[in-house]
Amino acid sequence: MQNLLAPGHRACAGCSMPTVIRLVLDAAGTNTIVVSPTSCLEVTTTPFPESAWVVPWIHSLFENASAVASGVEVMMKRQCKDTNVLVIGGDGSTFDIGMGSNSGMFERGHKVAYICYDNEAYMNTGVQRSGSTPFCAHTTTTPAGELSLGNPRPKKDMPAIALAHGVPYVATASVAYPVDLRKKVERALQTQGPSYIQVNAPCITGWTFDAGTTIEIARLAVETGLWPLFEYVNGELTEVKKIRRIKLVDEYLKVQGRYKHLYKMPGGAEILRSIQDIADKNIAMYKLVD
Amino acid sequence: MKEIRFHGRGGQGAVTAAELVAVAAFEDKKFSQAFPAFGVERRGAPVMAFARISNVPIRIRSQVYEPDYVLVQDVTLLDVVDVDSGLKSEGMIIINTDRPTNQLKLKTDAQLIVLDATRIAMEVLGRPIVNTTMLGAFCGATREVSLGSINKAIAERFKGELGRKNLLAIKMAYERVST
Amino acid sequence: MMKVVEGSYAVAHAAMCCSPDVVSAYPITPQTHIVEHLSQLVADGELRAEFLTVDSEFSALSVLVGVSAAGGRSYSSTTSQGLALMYEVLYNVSGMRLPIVMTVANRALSAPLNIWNDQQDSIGARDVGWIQLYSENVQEAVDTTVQAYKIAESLEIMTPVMVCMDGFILTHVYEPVELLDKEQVADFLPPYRPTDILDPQNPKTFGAFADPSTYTEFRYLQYEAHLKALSKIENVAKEYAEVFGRDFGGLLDAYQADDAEIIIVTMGSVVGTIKEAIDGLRAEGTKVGLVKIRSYRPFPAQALMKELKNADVIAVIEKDICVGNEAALLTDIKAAFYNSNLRMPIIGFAAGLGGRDITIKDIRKAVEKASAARKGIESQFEFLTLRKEIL
Amino acid sequence: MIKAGELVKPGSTQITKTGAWRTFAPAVEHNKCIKCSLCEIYCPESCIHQESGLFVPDLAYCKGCGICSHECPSKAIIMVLEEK
Repeated sequence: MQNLLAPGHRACAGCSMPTVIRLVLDAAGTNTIVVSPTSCLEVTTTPFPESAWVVPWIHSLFENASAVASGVEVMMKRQCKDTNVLVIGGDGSTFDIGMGSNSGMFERGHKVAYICYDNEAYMNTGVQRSGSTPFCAHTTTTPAGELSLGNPRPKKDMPAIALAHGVPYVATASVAYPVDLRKKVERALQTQGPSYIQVNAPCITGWTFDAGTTIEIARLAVETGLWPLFEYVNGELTEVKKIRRIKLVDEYLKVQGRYKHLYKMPGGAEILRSIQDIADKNIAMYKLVD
Repeated sequence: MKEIRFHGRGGQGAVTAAELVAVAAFEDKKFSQAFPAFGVERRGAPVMAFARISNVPIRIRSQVYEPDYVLVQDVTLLDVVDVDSGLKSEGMIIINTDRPTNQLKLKTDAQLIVLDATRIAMEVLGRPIVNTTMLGAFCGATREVSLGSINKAIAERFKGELGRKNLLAIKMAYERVST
Repeated sequence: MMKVVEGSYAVAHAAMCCSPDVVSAYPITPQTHIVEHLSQLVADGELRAEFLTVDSEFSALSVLVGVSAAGGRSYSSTTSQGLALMYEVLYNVSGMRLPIVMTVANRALSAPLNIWNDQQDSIGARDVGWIQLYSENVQEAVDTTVQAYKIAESLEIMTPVMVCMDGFILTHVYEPVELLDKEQVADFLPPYRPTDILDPQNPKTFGAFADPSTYTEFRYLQYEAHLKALSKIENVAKEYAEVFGRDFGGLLDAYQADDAEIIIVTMGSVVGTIKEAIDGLRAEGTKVGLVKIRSYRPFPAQALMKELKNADVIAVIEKDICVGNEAALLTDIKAAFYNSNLRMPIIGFAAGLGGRDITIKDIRKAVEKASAARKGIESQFEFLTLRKEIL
Repeated sequence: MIKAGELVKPGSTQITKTGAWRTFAPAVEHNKCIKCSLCEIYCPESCIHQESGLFVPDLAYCKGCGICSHECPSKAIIMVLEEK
């Protein structure tokens, strides 16, 4: 495996994000330029005067990575360079603040592969809710309390938004499935036009789970049906990762601190059942089980 | 320096008329300036544009308050706008109308020229767009810009058949006010 | 060749002559004509550039971040709310030392909504690290566009430039303009050759984050680049004058200022009207002069002091208001003079806000007040034309 | 030394030895290793490398997160409290 992300970066011990980046870069290779929004990724990999990035990398702002990448892509095309242009950003910039510039980049059809490492909250600022935060997860701005069972809204369906723009390659992936992730990055980079890959990326600090279990948590998200692995090419569902033995969401939820209130508080059991409903719906919709 | 104010309705080409005067004056080796009274007016609303012609470079950028000439492209504007406001008494106002002059209720002592530019425009262009026709009248009545230069400006702005028709409309208006 | 054209066309034509790789644009009045003309120039094959229609002004400038970092020359244009929406990117561009050139078609800010000219938009962005050059007429906006690239891209400066021109008054005026010759511009303006670009052959990290141990030095270097720009702006203007035969001043320009007792200081298109007013006042025996500020950032404090030192009184007329204090240029001039031995009264006027016309009569009023201030300042700042009846 | 305003060189975080963050260190029992390379793939620190066919963590950078140990299908890596 090529090491295109150098060690010495400042990500938390047990963070999945560097692994996601390593896998993405391994698939993309050195002829690649990466644009990143403000994020954990940015502050942990580029503390001046150091950088963990072995490929050219640029950070501008929180909400403009897609626009910056559009500019880079146009310049590559203009110079007849066949260089991969990637955005690698978190869910906050992808789902929320960067939505306008993402929409513009998608709609203008730039050949940019957008990789969202989705840790389901604003982790860089201390675990605040984002549009990606799942139903009833605890964050520091959707805390559990007498009148609250955590985030009251379901997770925003970002792949559907990308699909609605006519993005020709849209996929979900998981840090726990490196072969699948790499393959999807390769396909995204072969796509003539924009592509979007949303990678489940557990955050040890924000989700609170036992040290060493990062990848297992990500695997459980897939195995419970809460994070279906799919691929859309030109708007058609072309591939779904089947689950050999489906697990109950309980296995995934009970090992994470962000859901622990659901096991203690009145009304929690009902919420747990509706989270199971979300998984069941995914299982049916994507035919996750043969 | 001569200052001109154009009154029209949005879509009637008052701004284009001002621009064409500036282009023609420059063609006559004079300095010129043209600009709209910038607004958010839409098609049909009263609009204004201004032009200046001078033998020396023009520096002033304020609007025209005491014009030497006023061109009114639509007589109905007289009911809603003080078209002769600030018009110099030795100046001239040219109005597109078929109303008798005694019904125009102007306050100015300046010379009044009327012509039915709409009729000319309808005859020649087949549309009631009078801005170029009015330029013919302006040219004939004031001689501030030469007919040749106006024609050149028109030919550059409107190509082909449309340009030819506009030139004809200008010529008709020019002759009407000149005689 | 001199031609009567619209200001927006002239500036679009000038931008074209600078051969940008990419133009990005989001429509906003009164900037629209500039980018419309540019898109037509691209459509007609006269400008071989990529023209991107983006989702917002924020994205318009962000796209150029990518272009510039990838080694391209870029251009955009905006105004008012659009400039405000770019605010975050403005800091980012200057901090990353990307030599982007952007025309600001100066316009008032909402609320209340107003599309007409004043300069509150760019004045509000005076501290973002961009060089700001203001234009007196269309020709100056044209010439300054070319100069702006030369200043911005010189390796000791590497700082973005806003070319400010009054919205409508200059963008929508038709007047005689010497349109530039593309080859002549190419001779004057060397191709953009940055030392570092986004390049897989030589990978570099752009936009790393700097903690308290290094951030200050980044800002110091920007501050230093602006100091260097003071002479660069002068030199480029001189060089331009030699090649193109036109000179609108470097950091500033003066009119009838040598023996003037009262000197007006201002920026932008009102300069012309003030010159007219000065000629009238001079004919009546009032010794009035004008100093036009071309470069507002970097602020030409030394040059100003030199130009204003013999005046009895200084009257600043500007199209902005810093609510809560006074107006920007007034404060800057007073600040520049405080530690000098110059002690003439300096008074200021906010004028032309939201497109209010500034007439020769208004200028005369300001001069009268300035003249009276010689005997003692009554008010050091006021609104020049205030309709008290609707207050 | 890189001066302020200069661009950062690729991979330069390597000057920072994040191994100091560690409480537990991975210990590899190479005889149990099935060479699946999952430890190398999953390591967030890019610090497990093959050396003469053996997977070895670079303790200069290893933060001791334990992912390699947890994911090792043959339980060849155990986390041990480090004496410092």
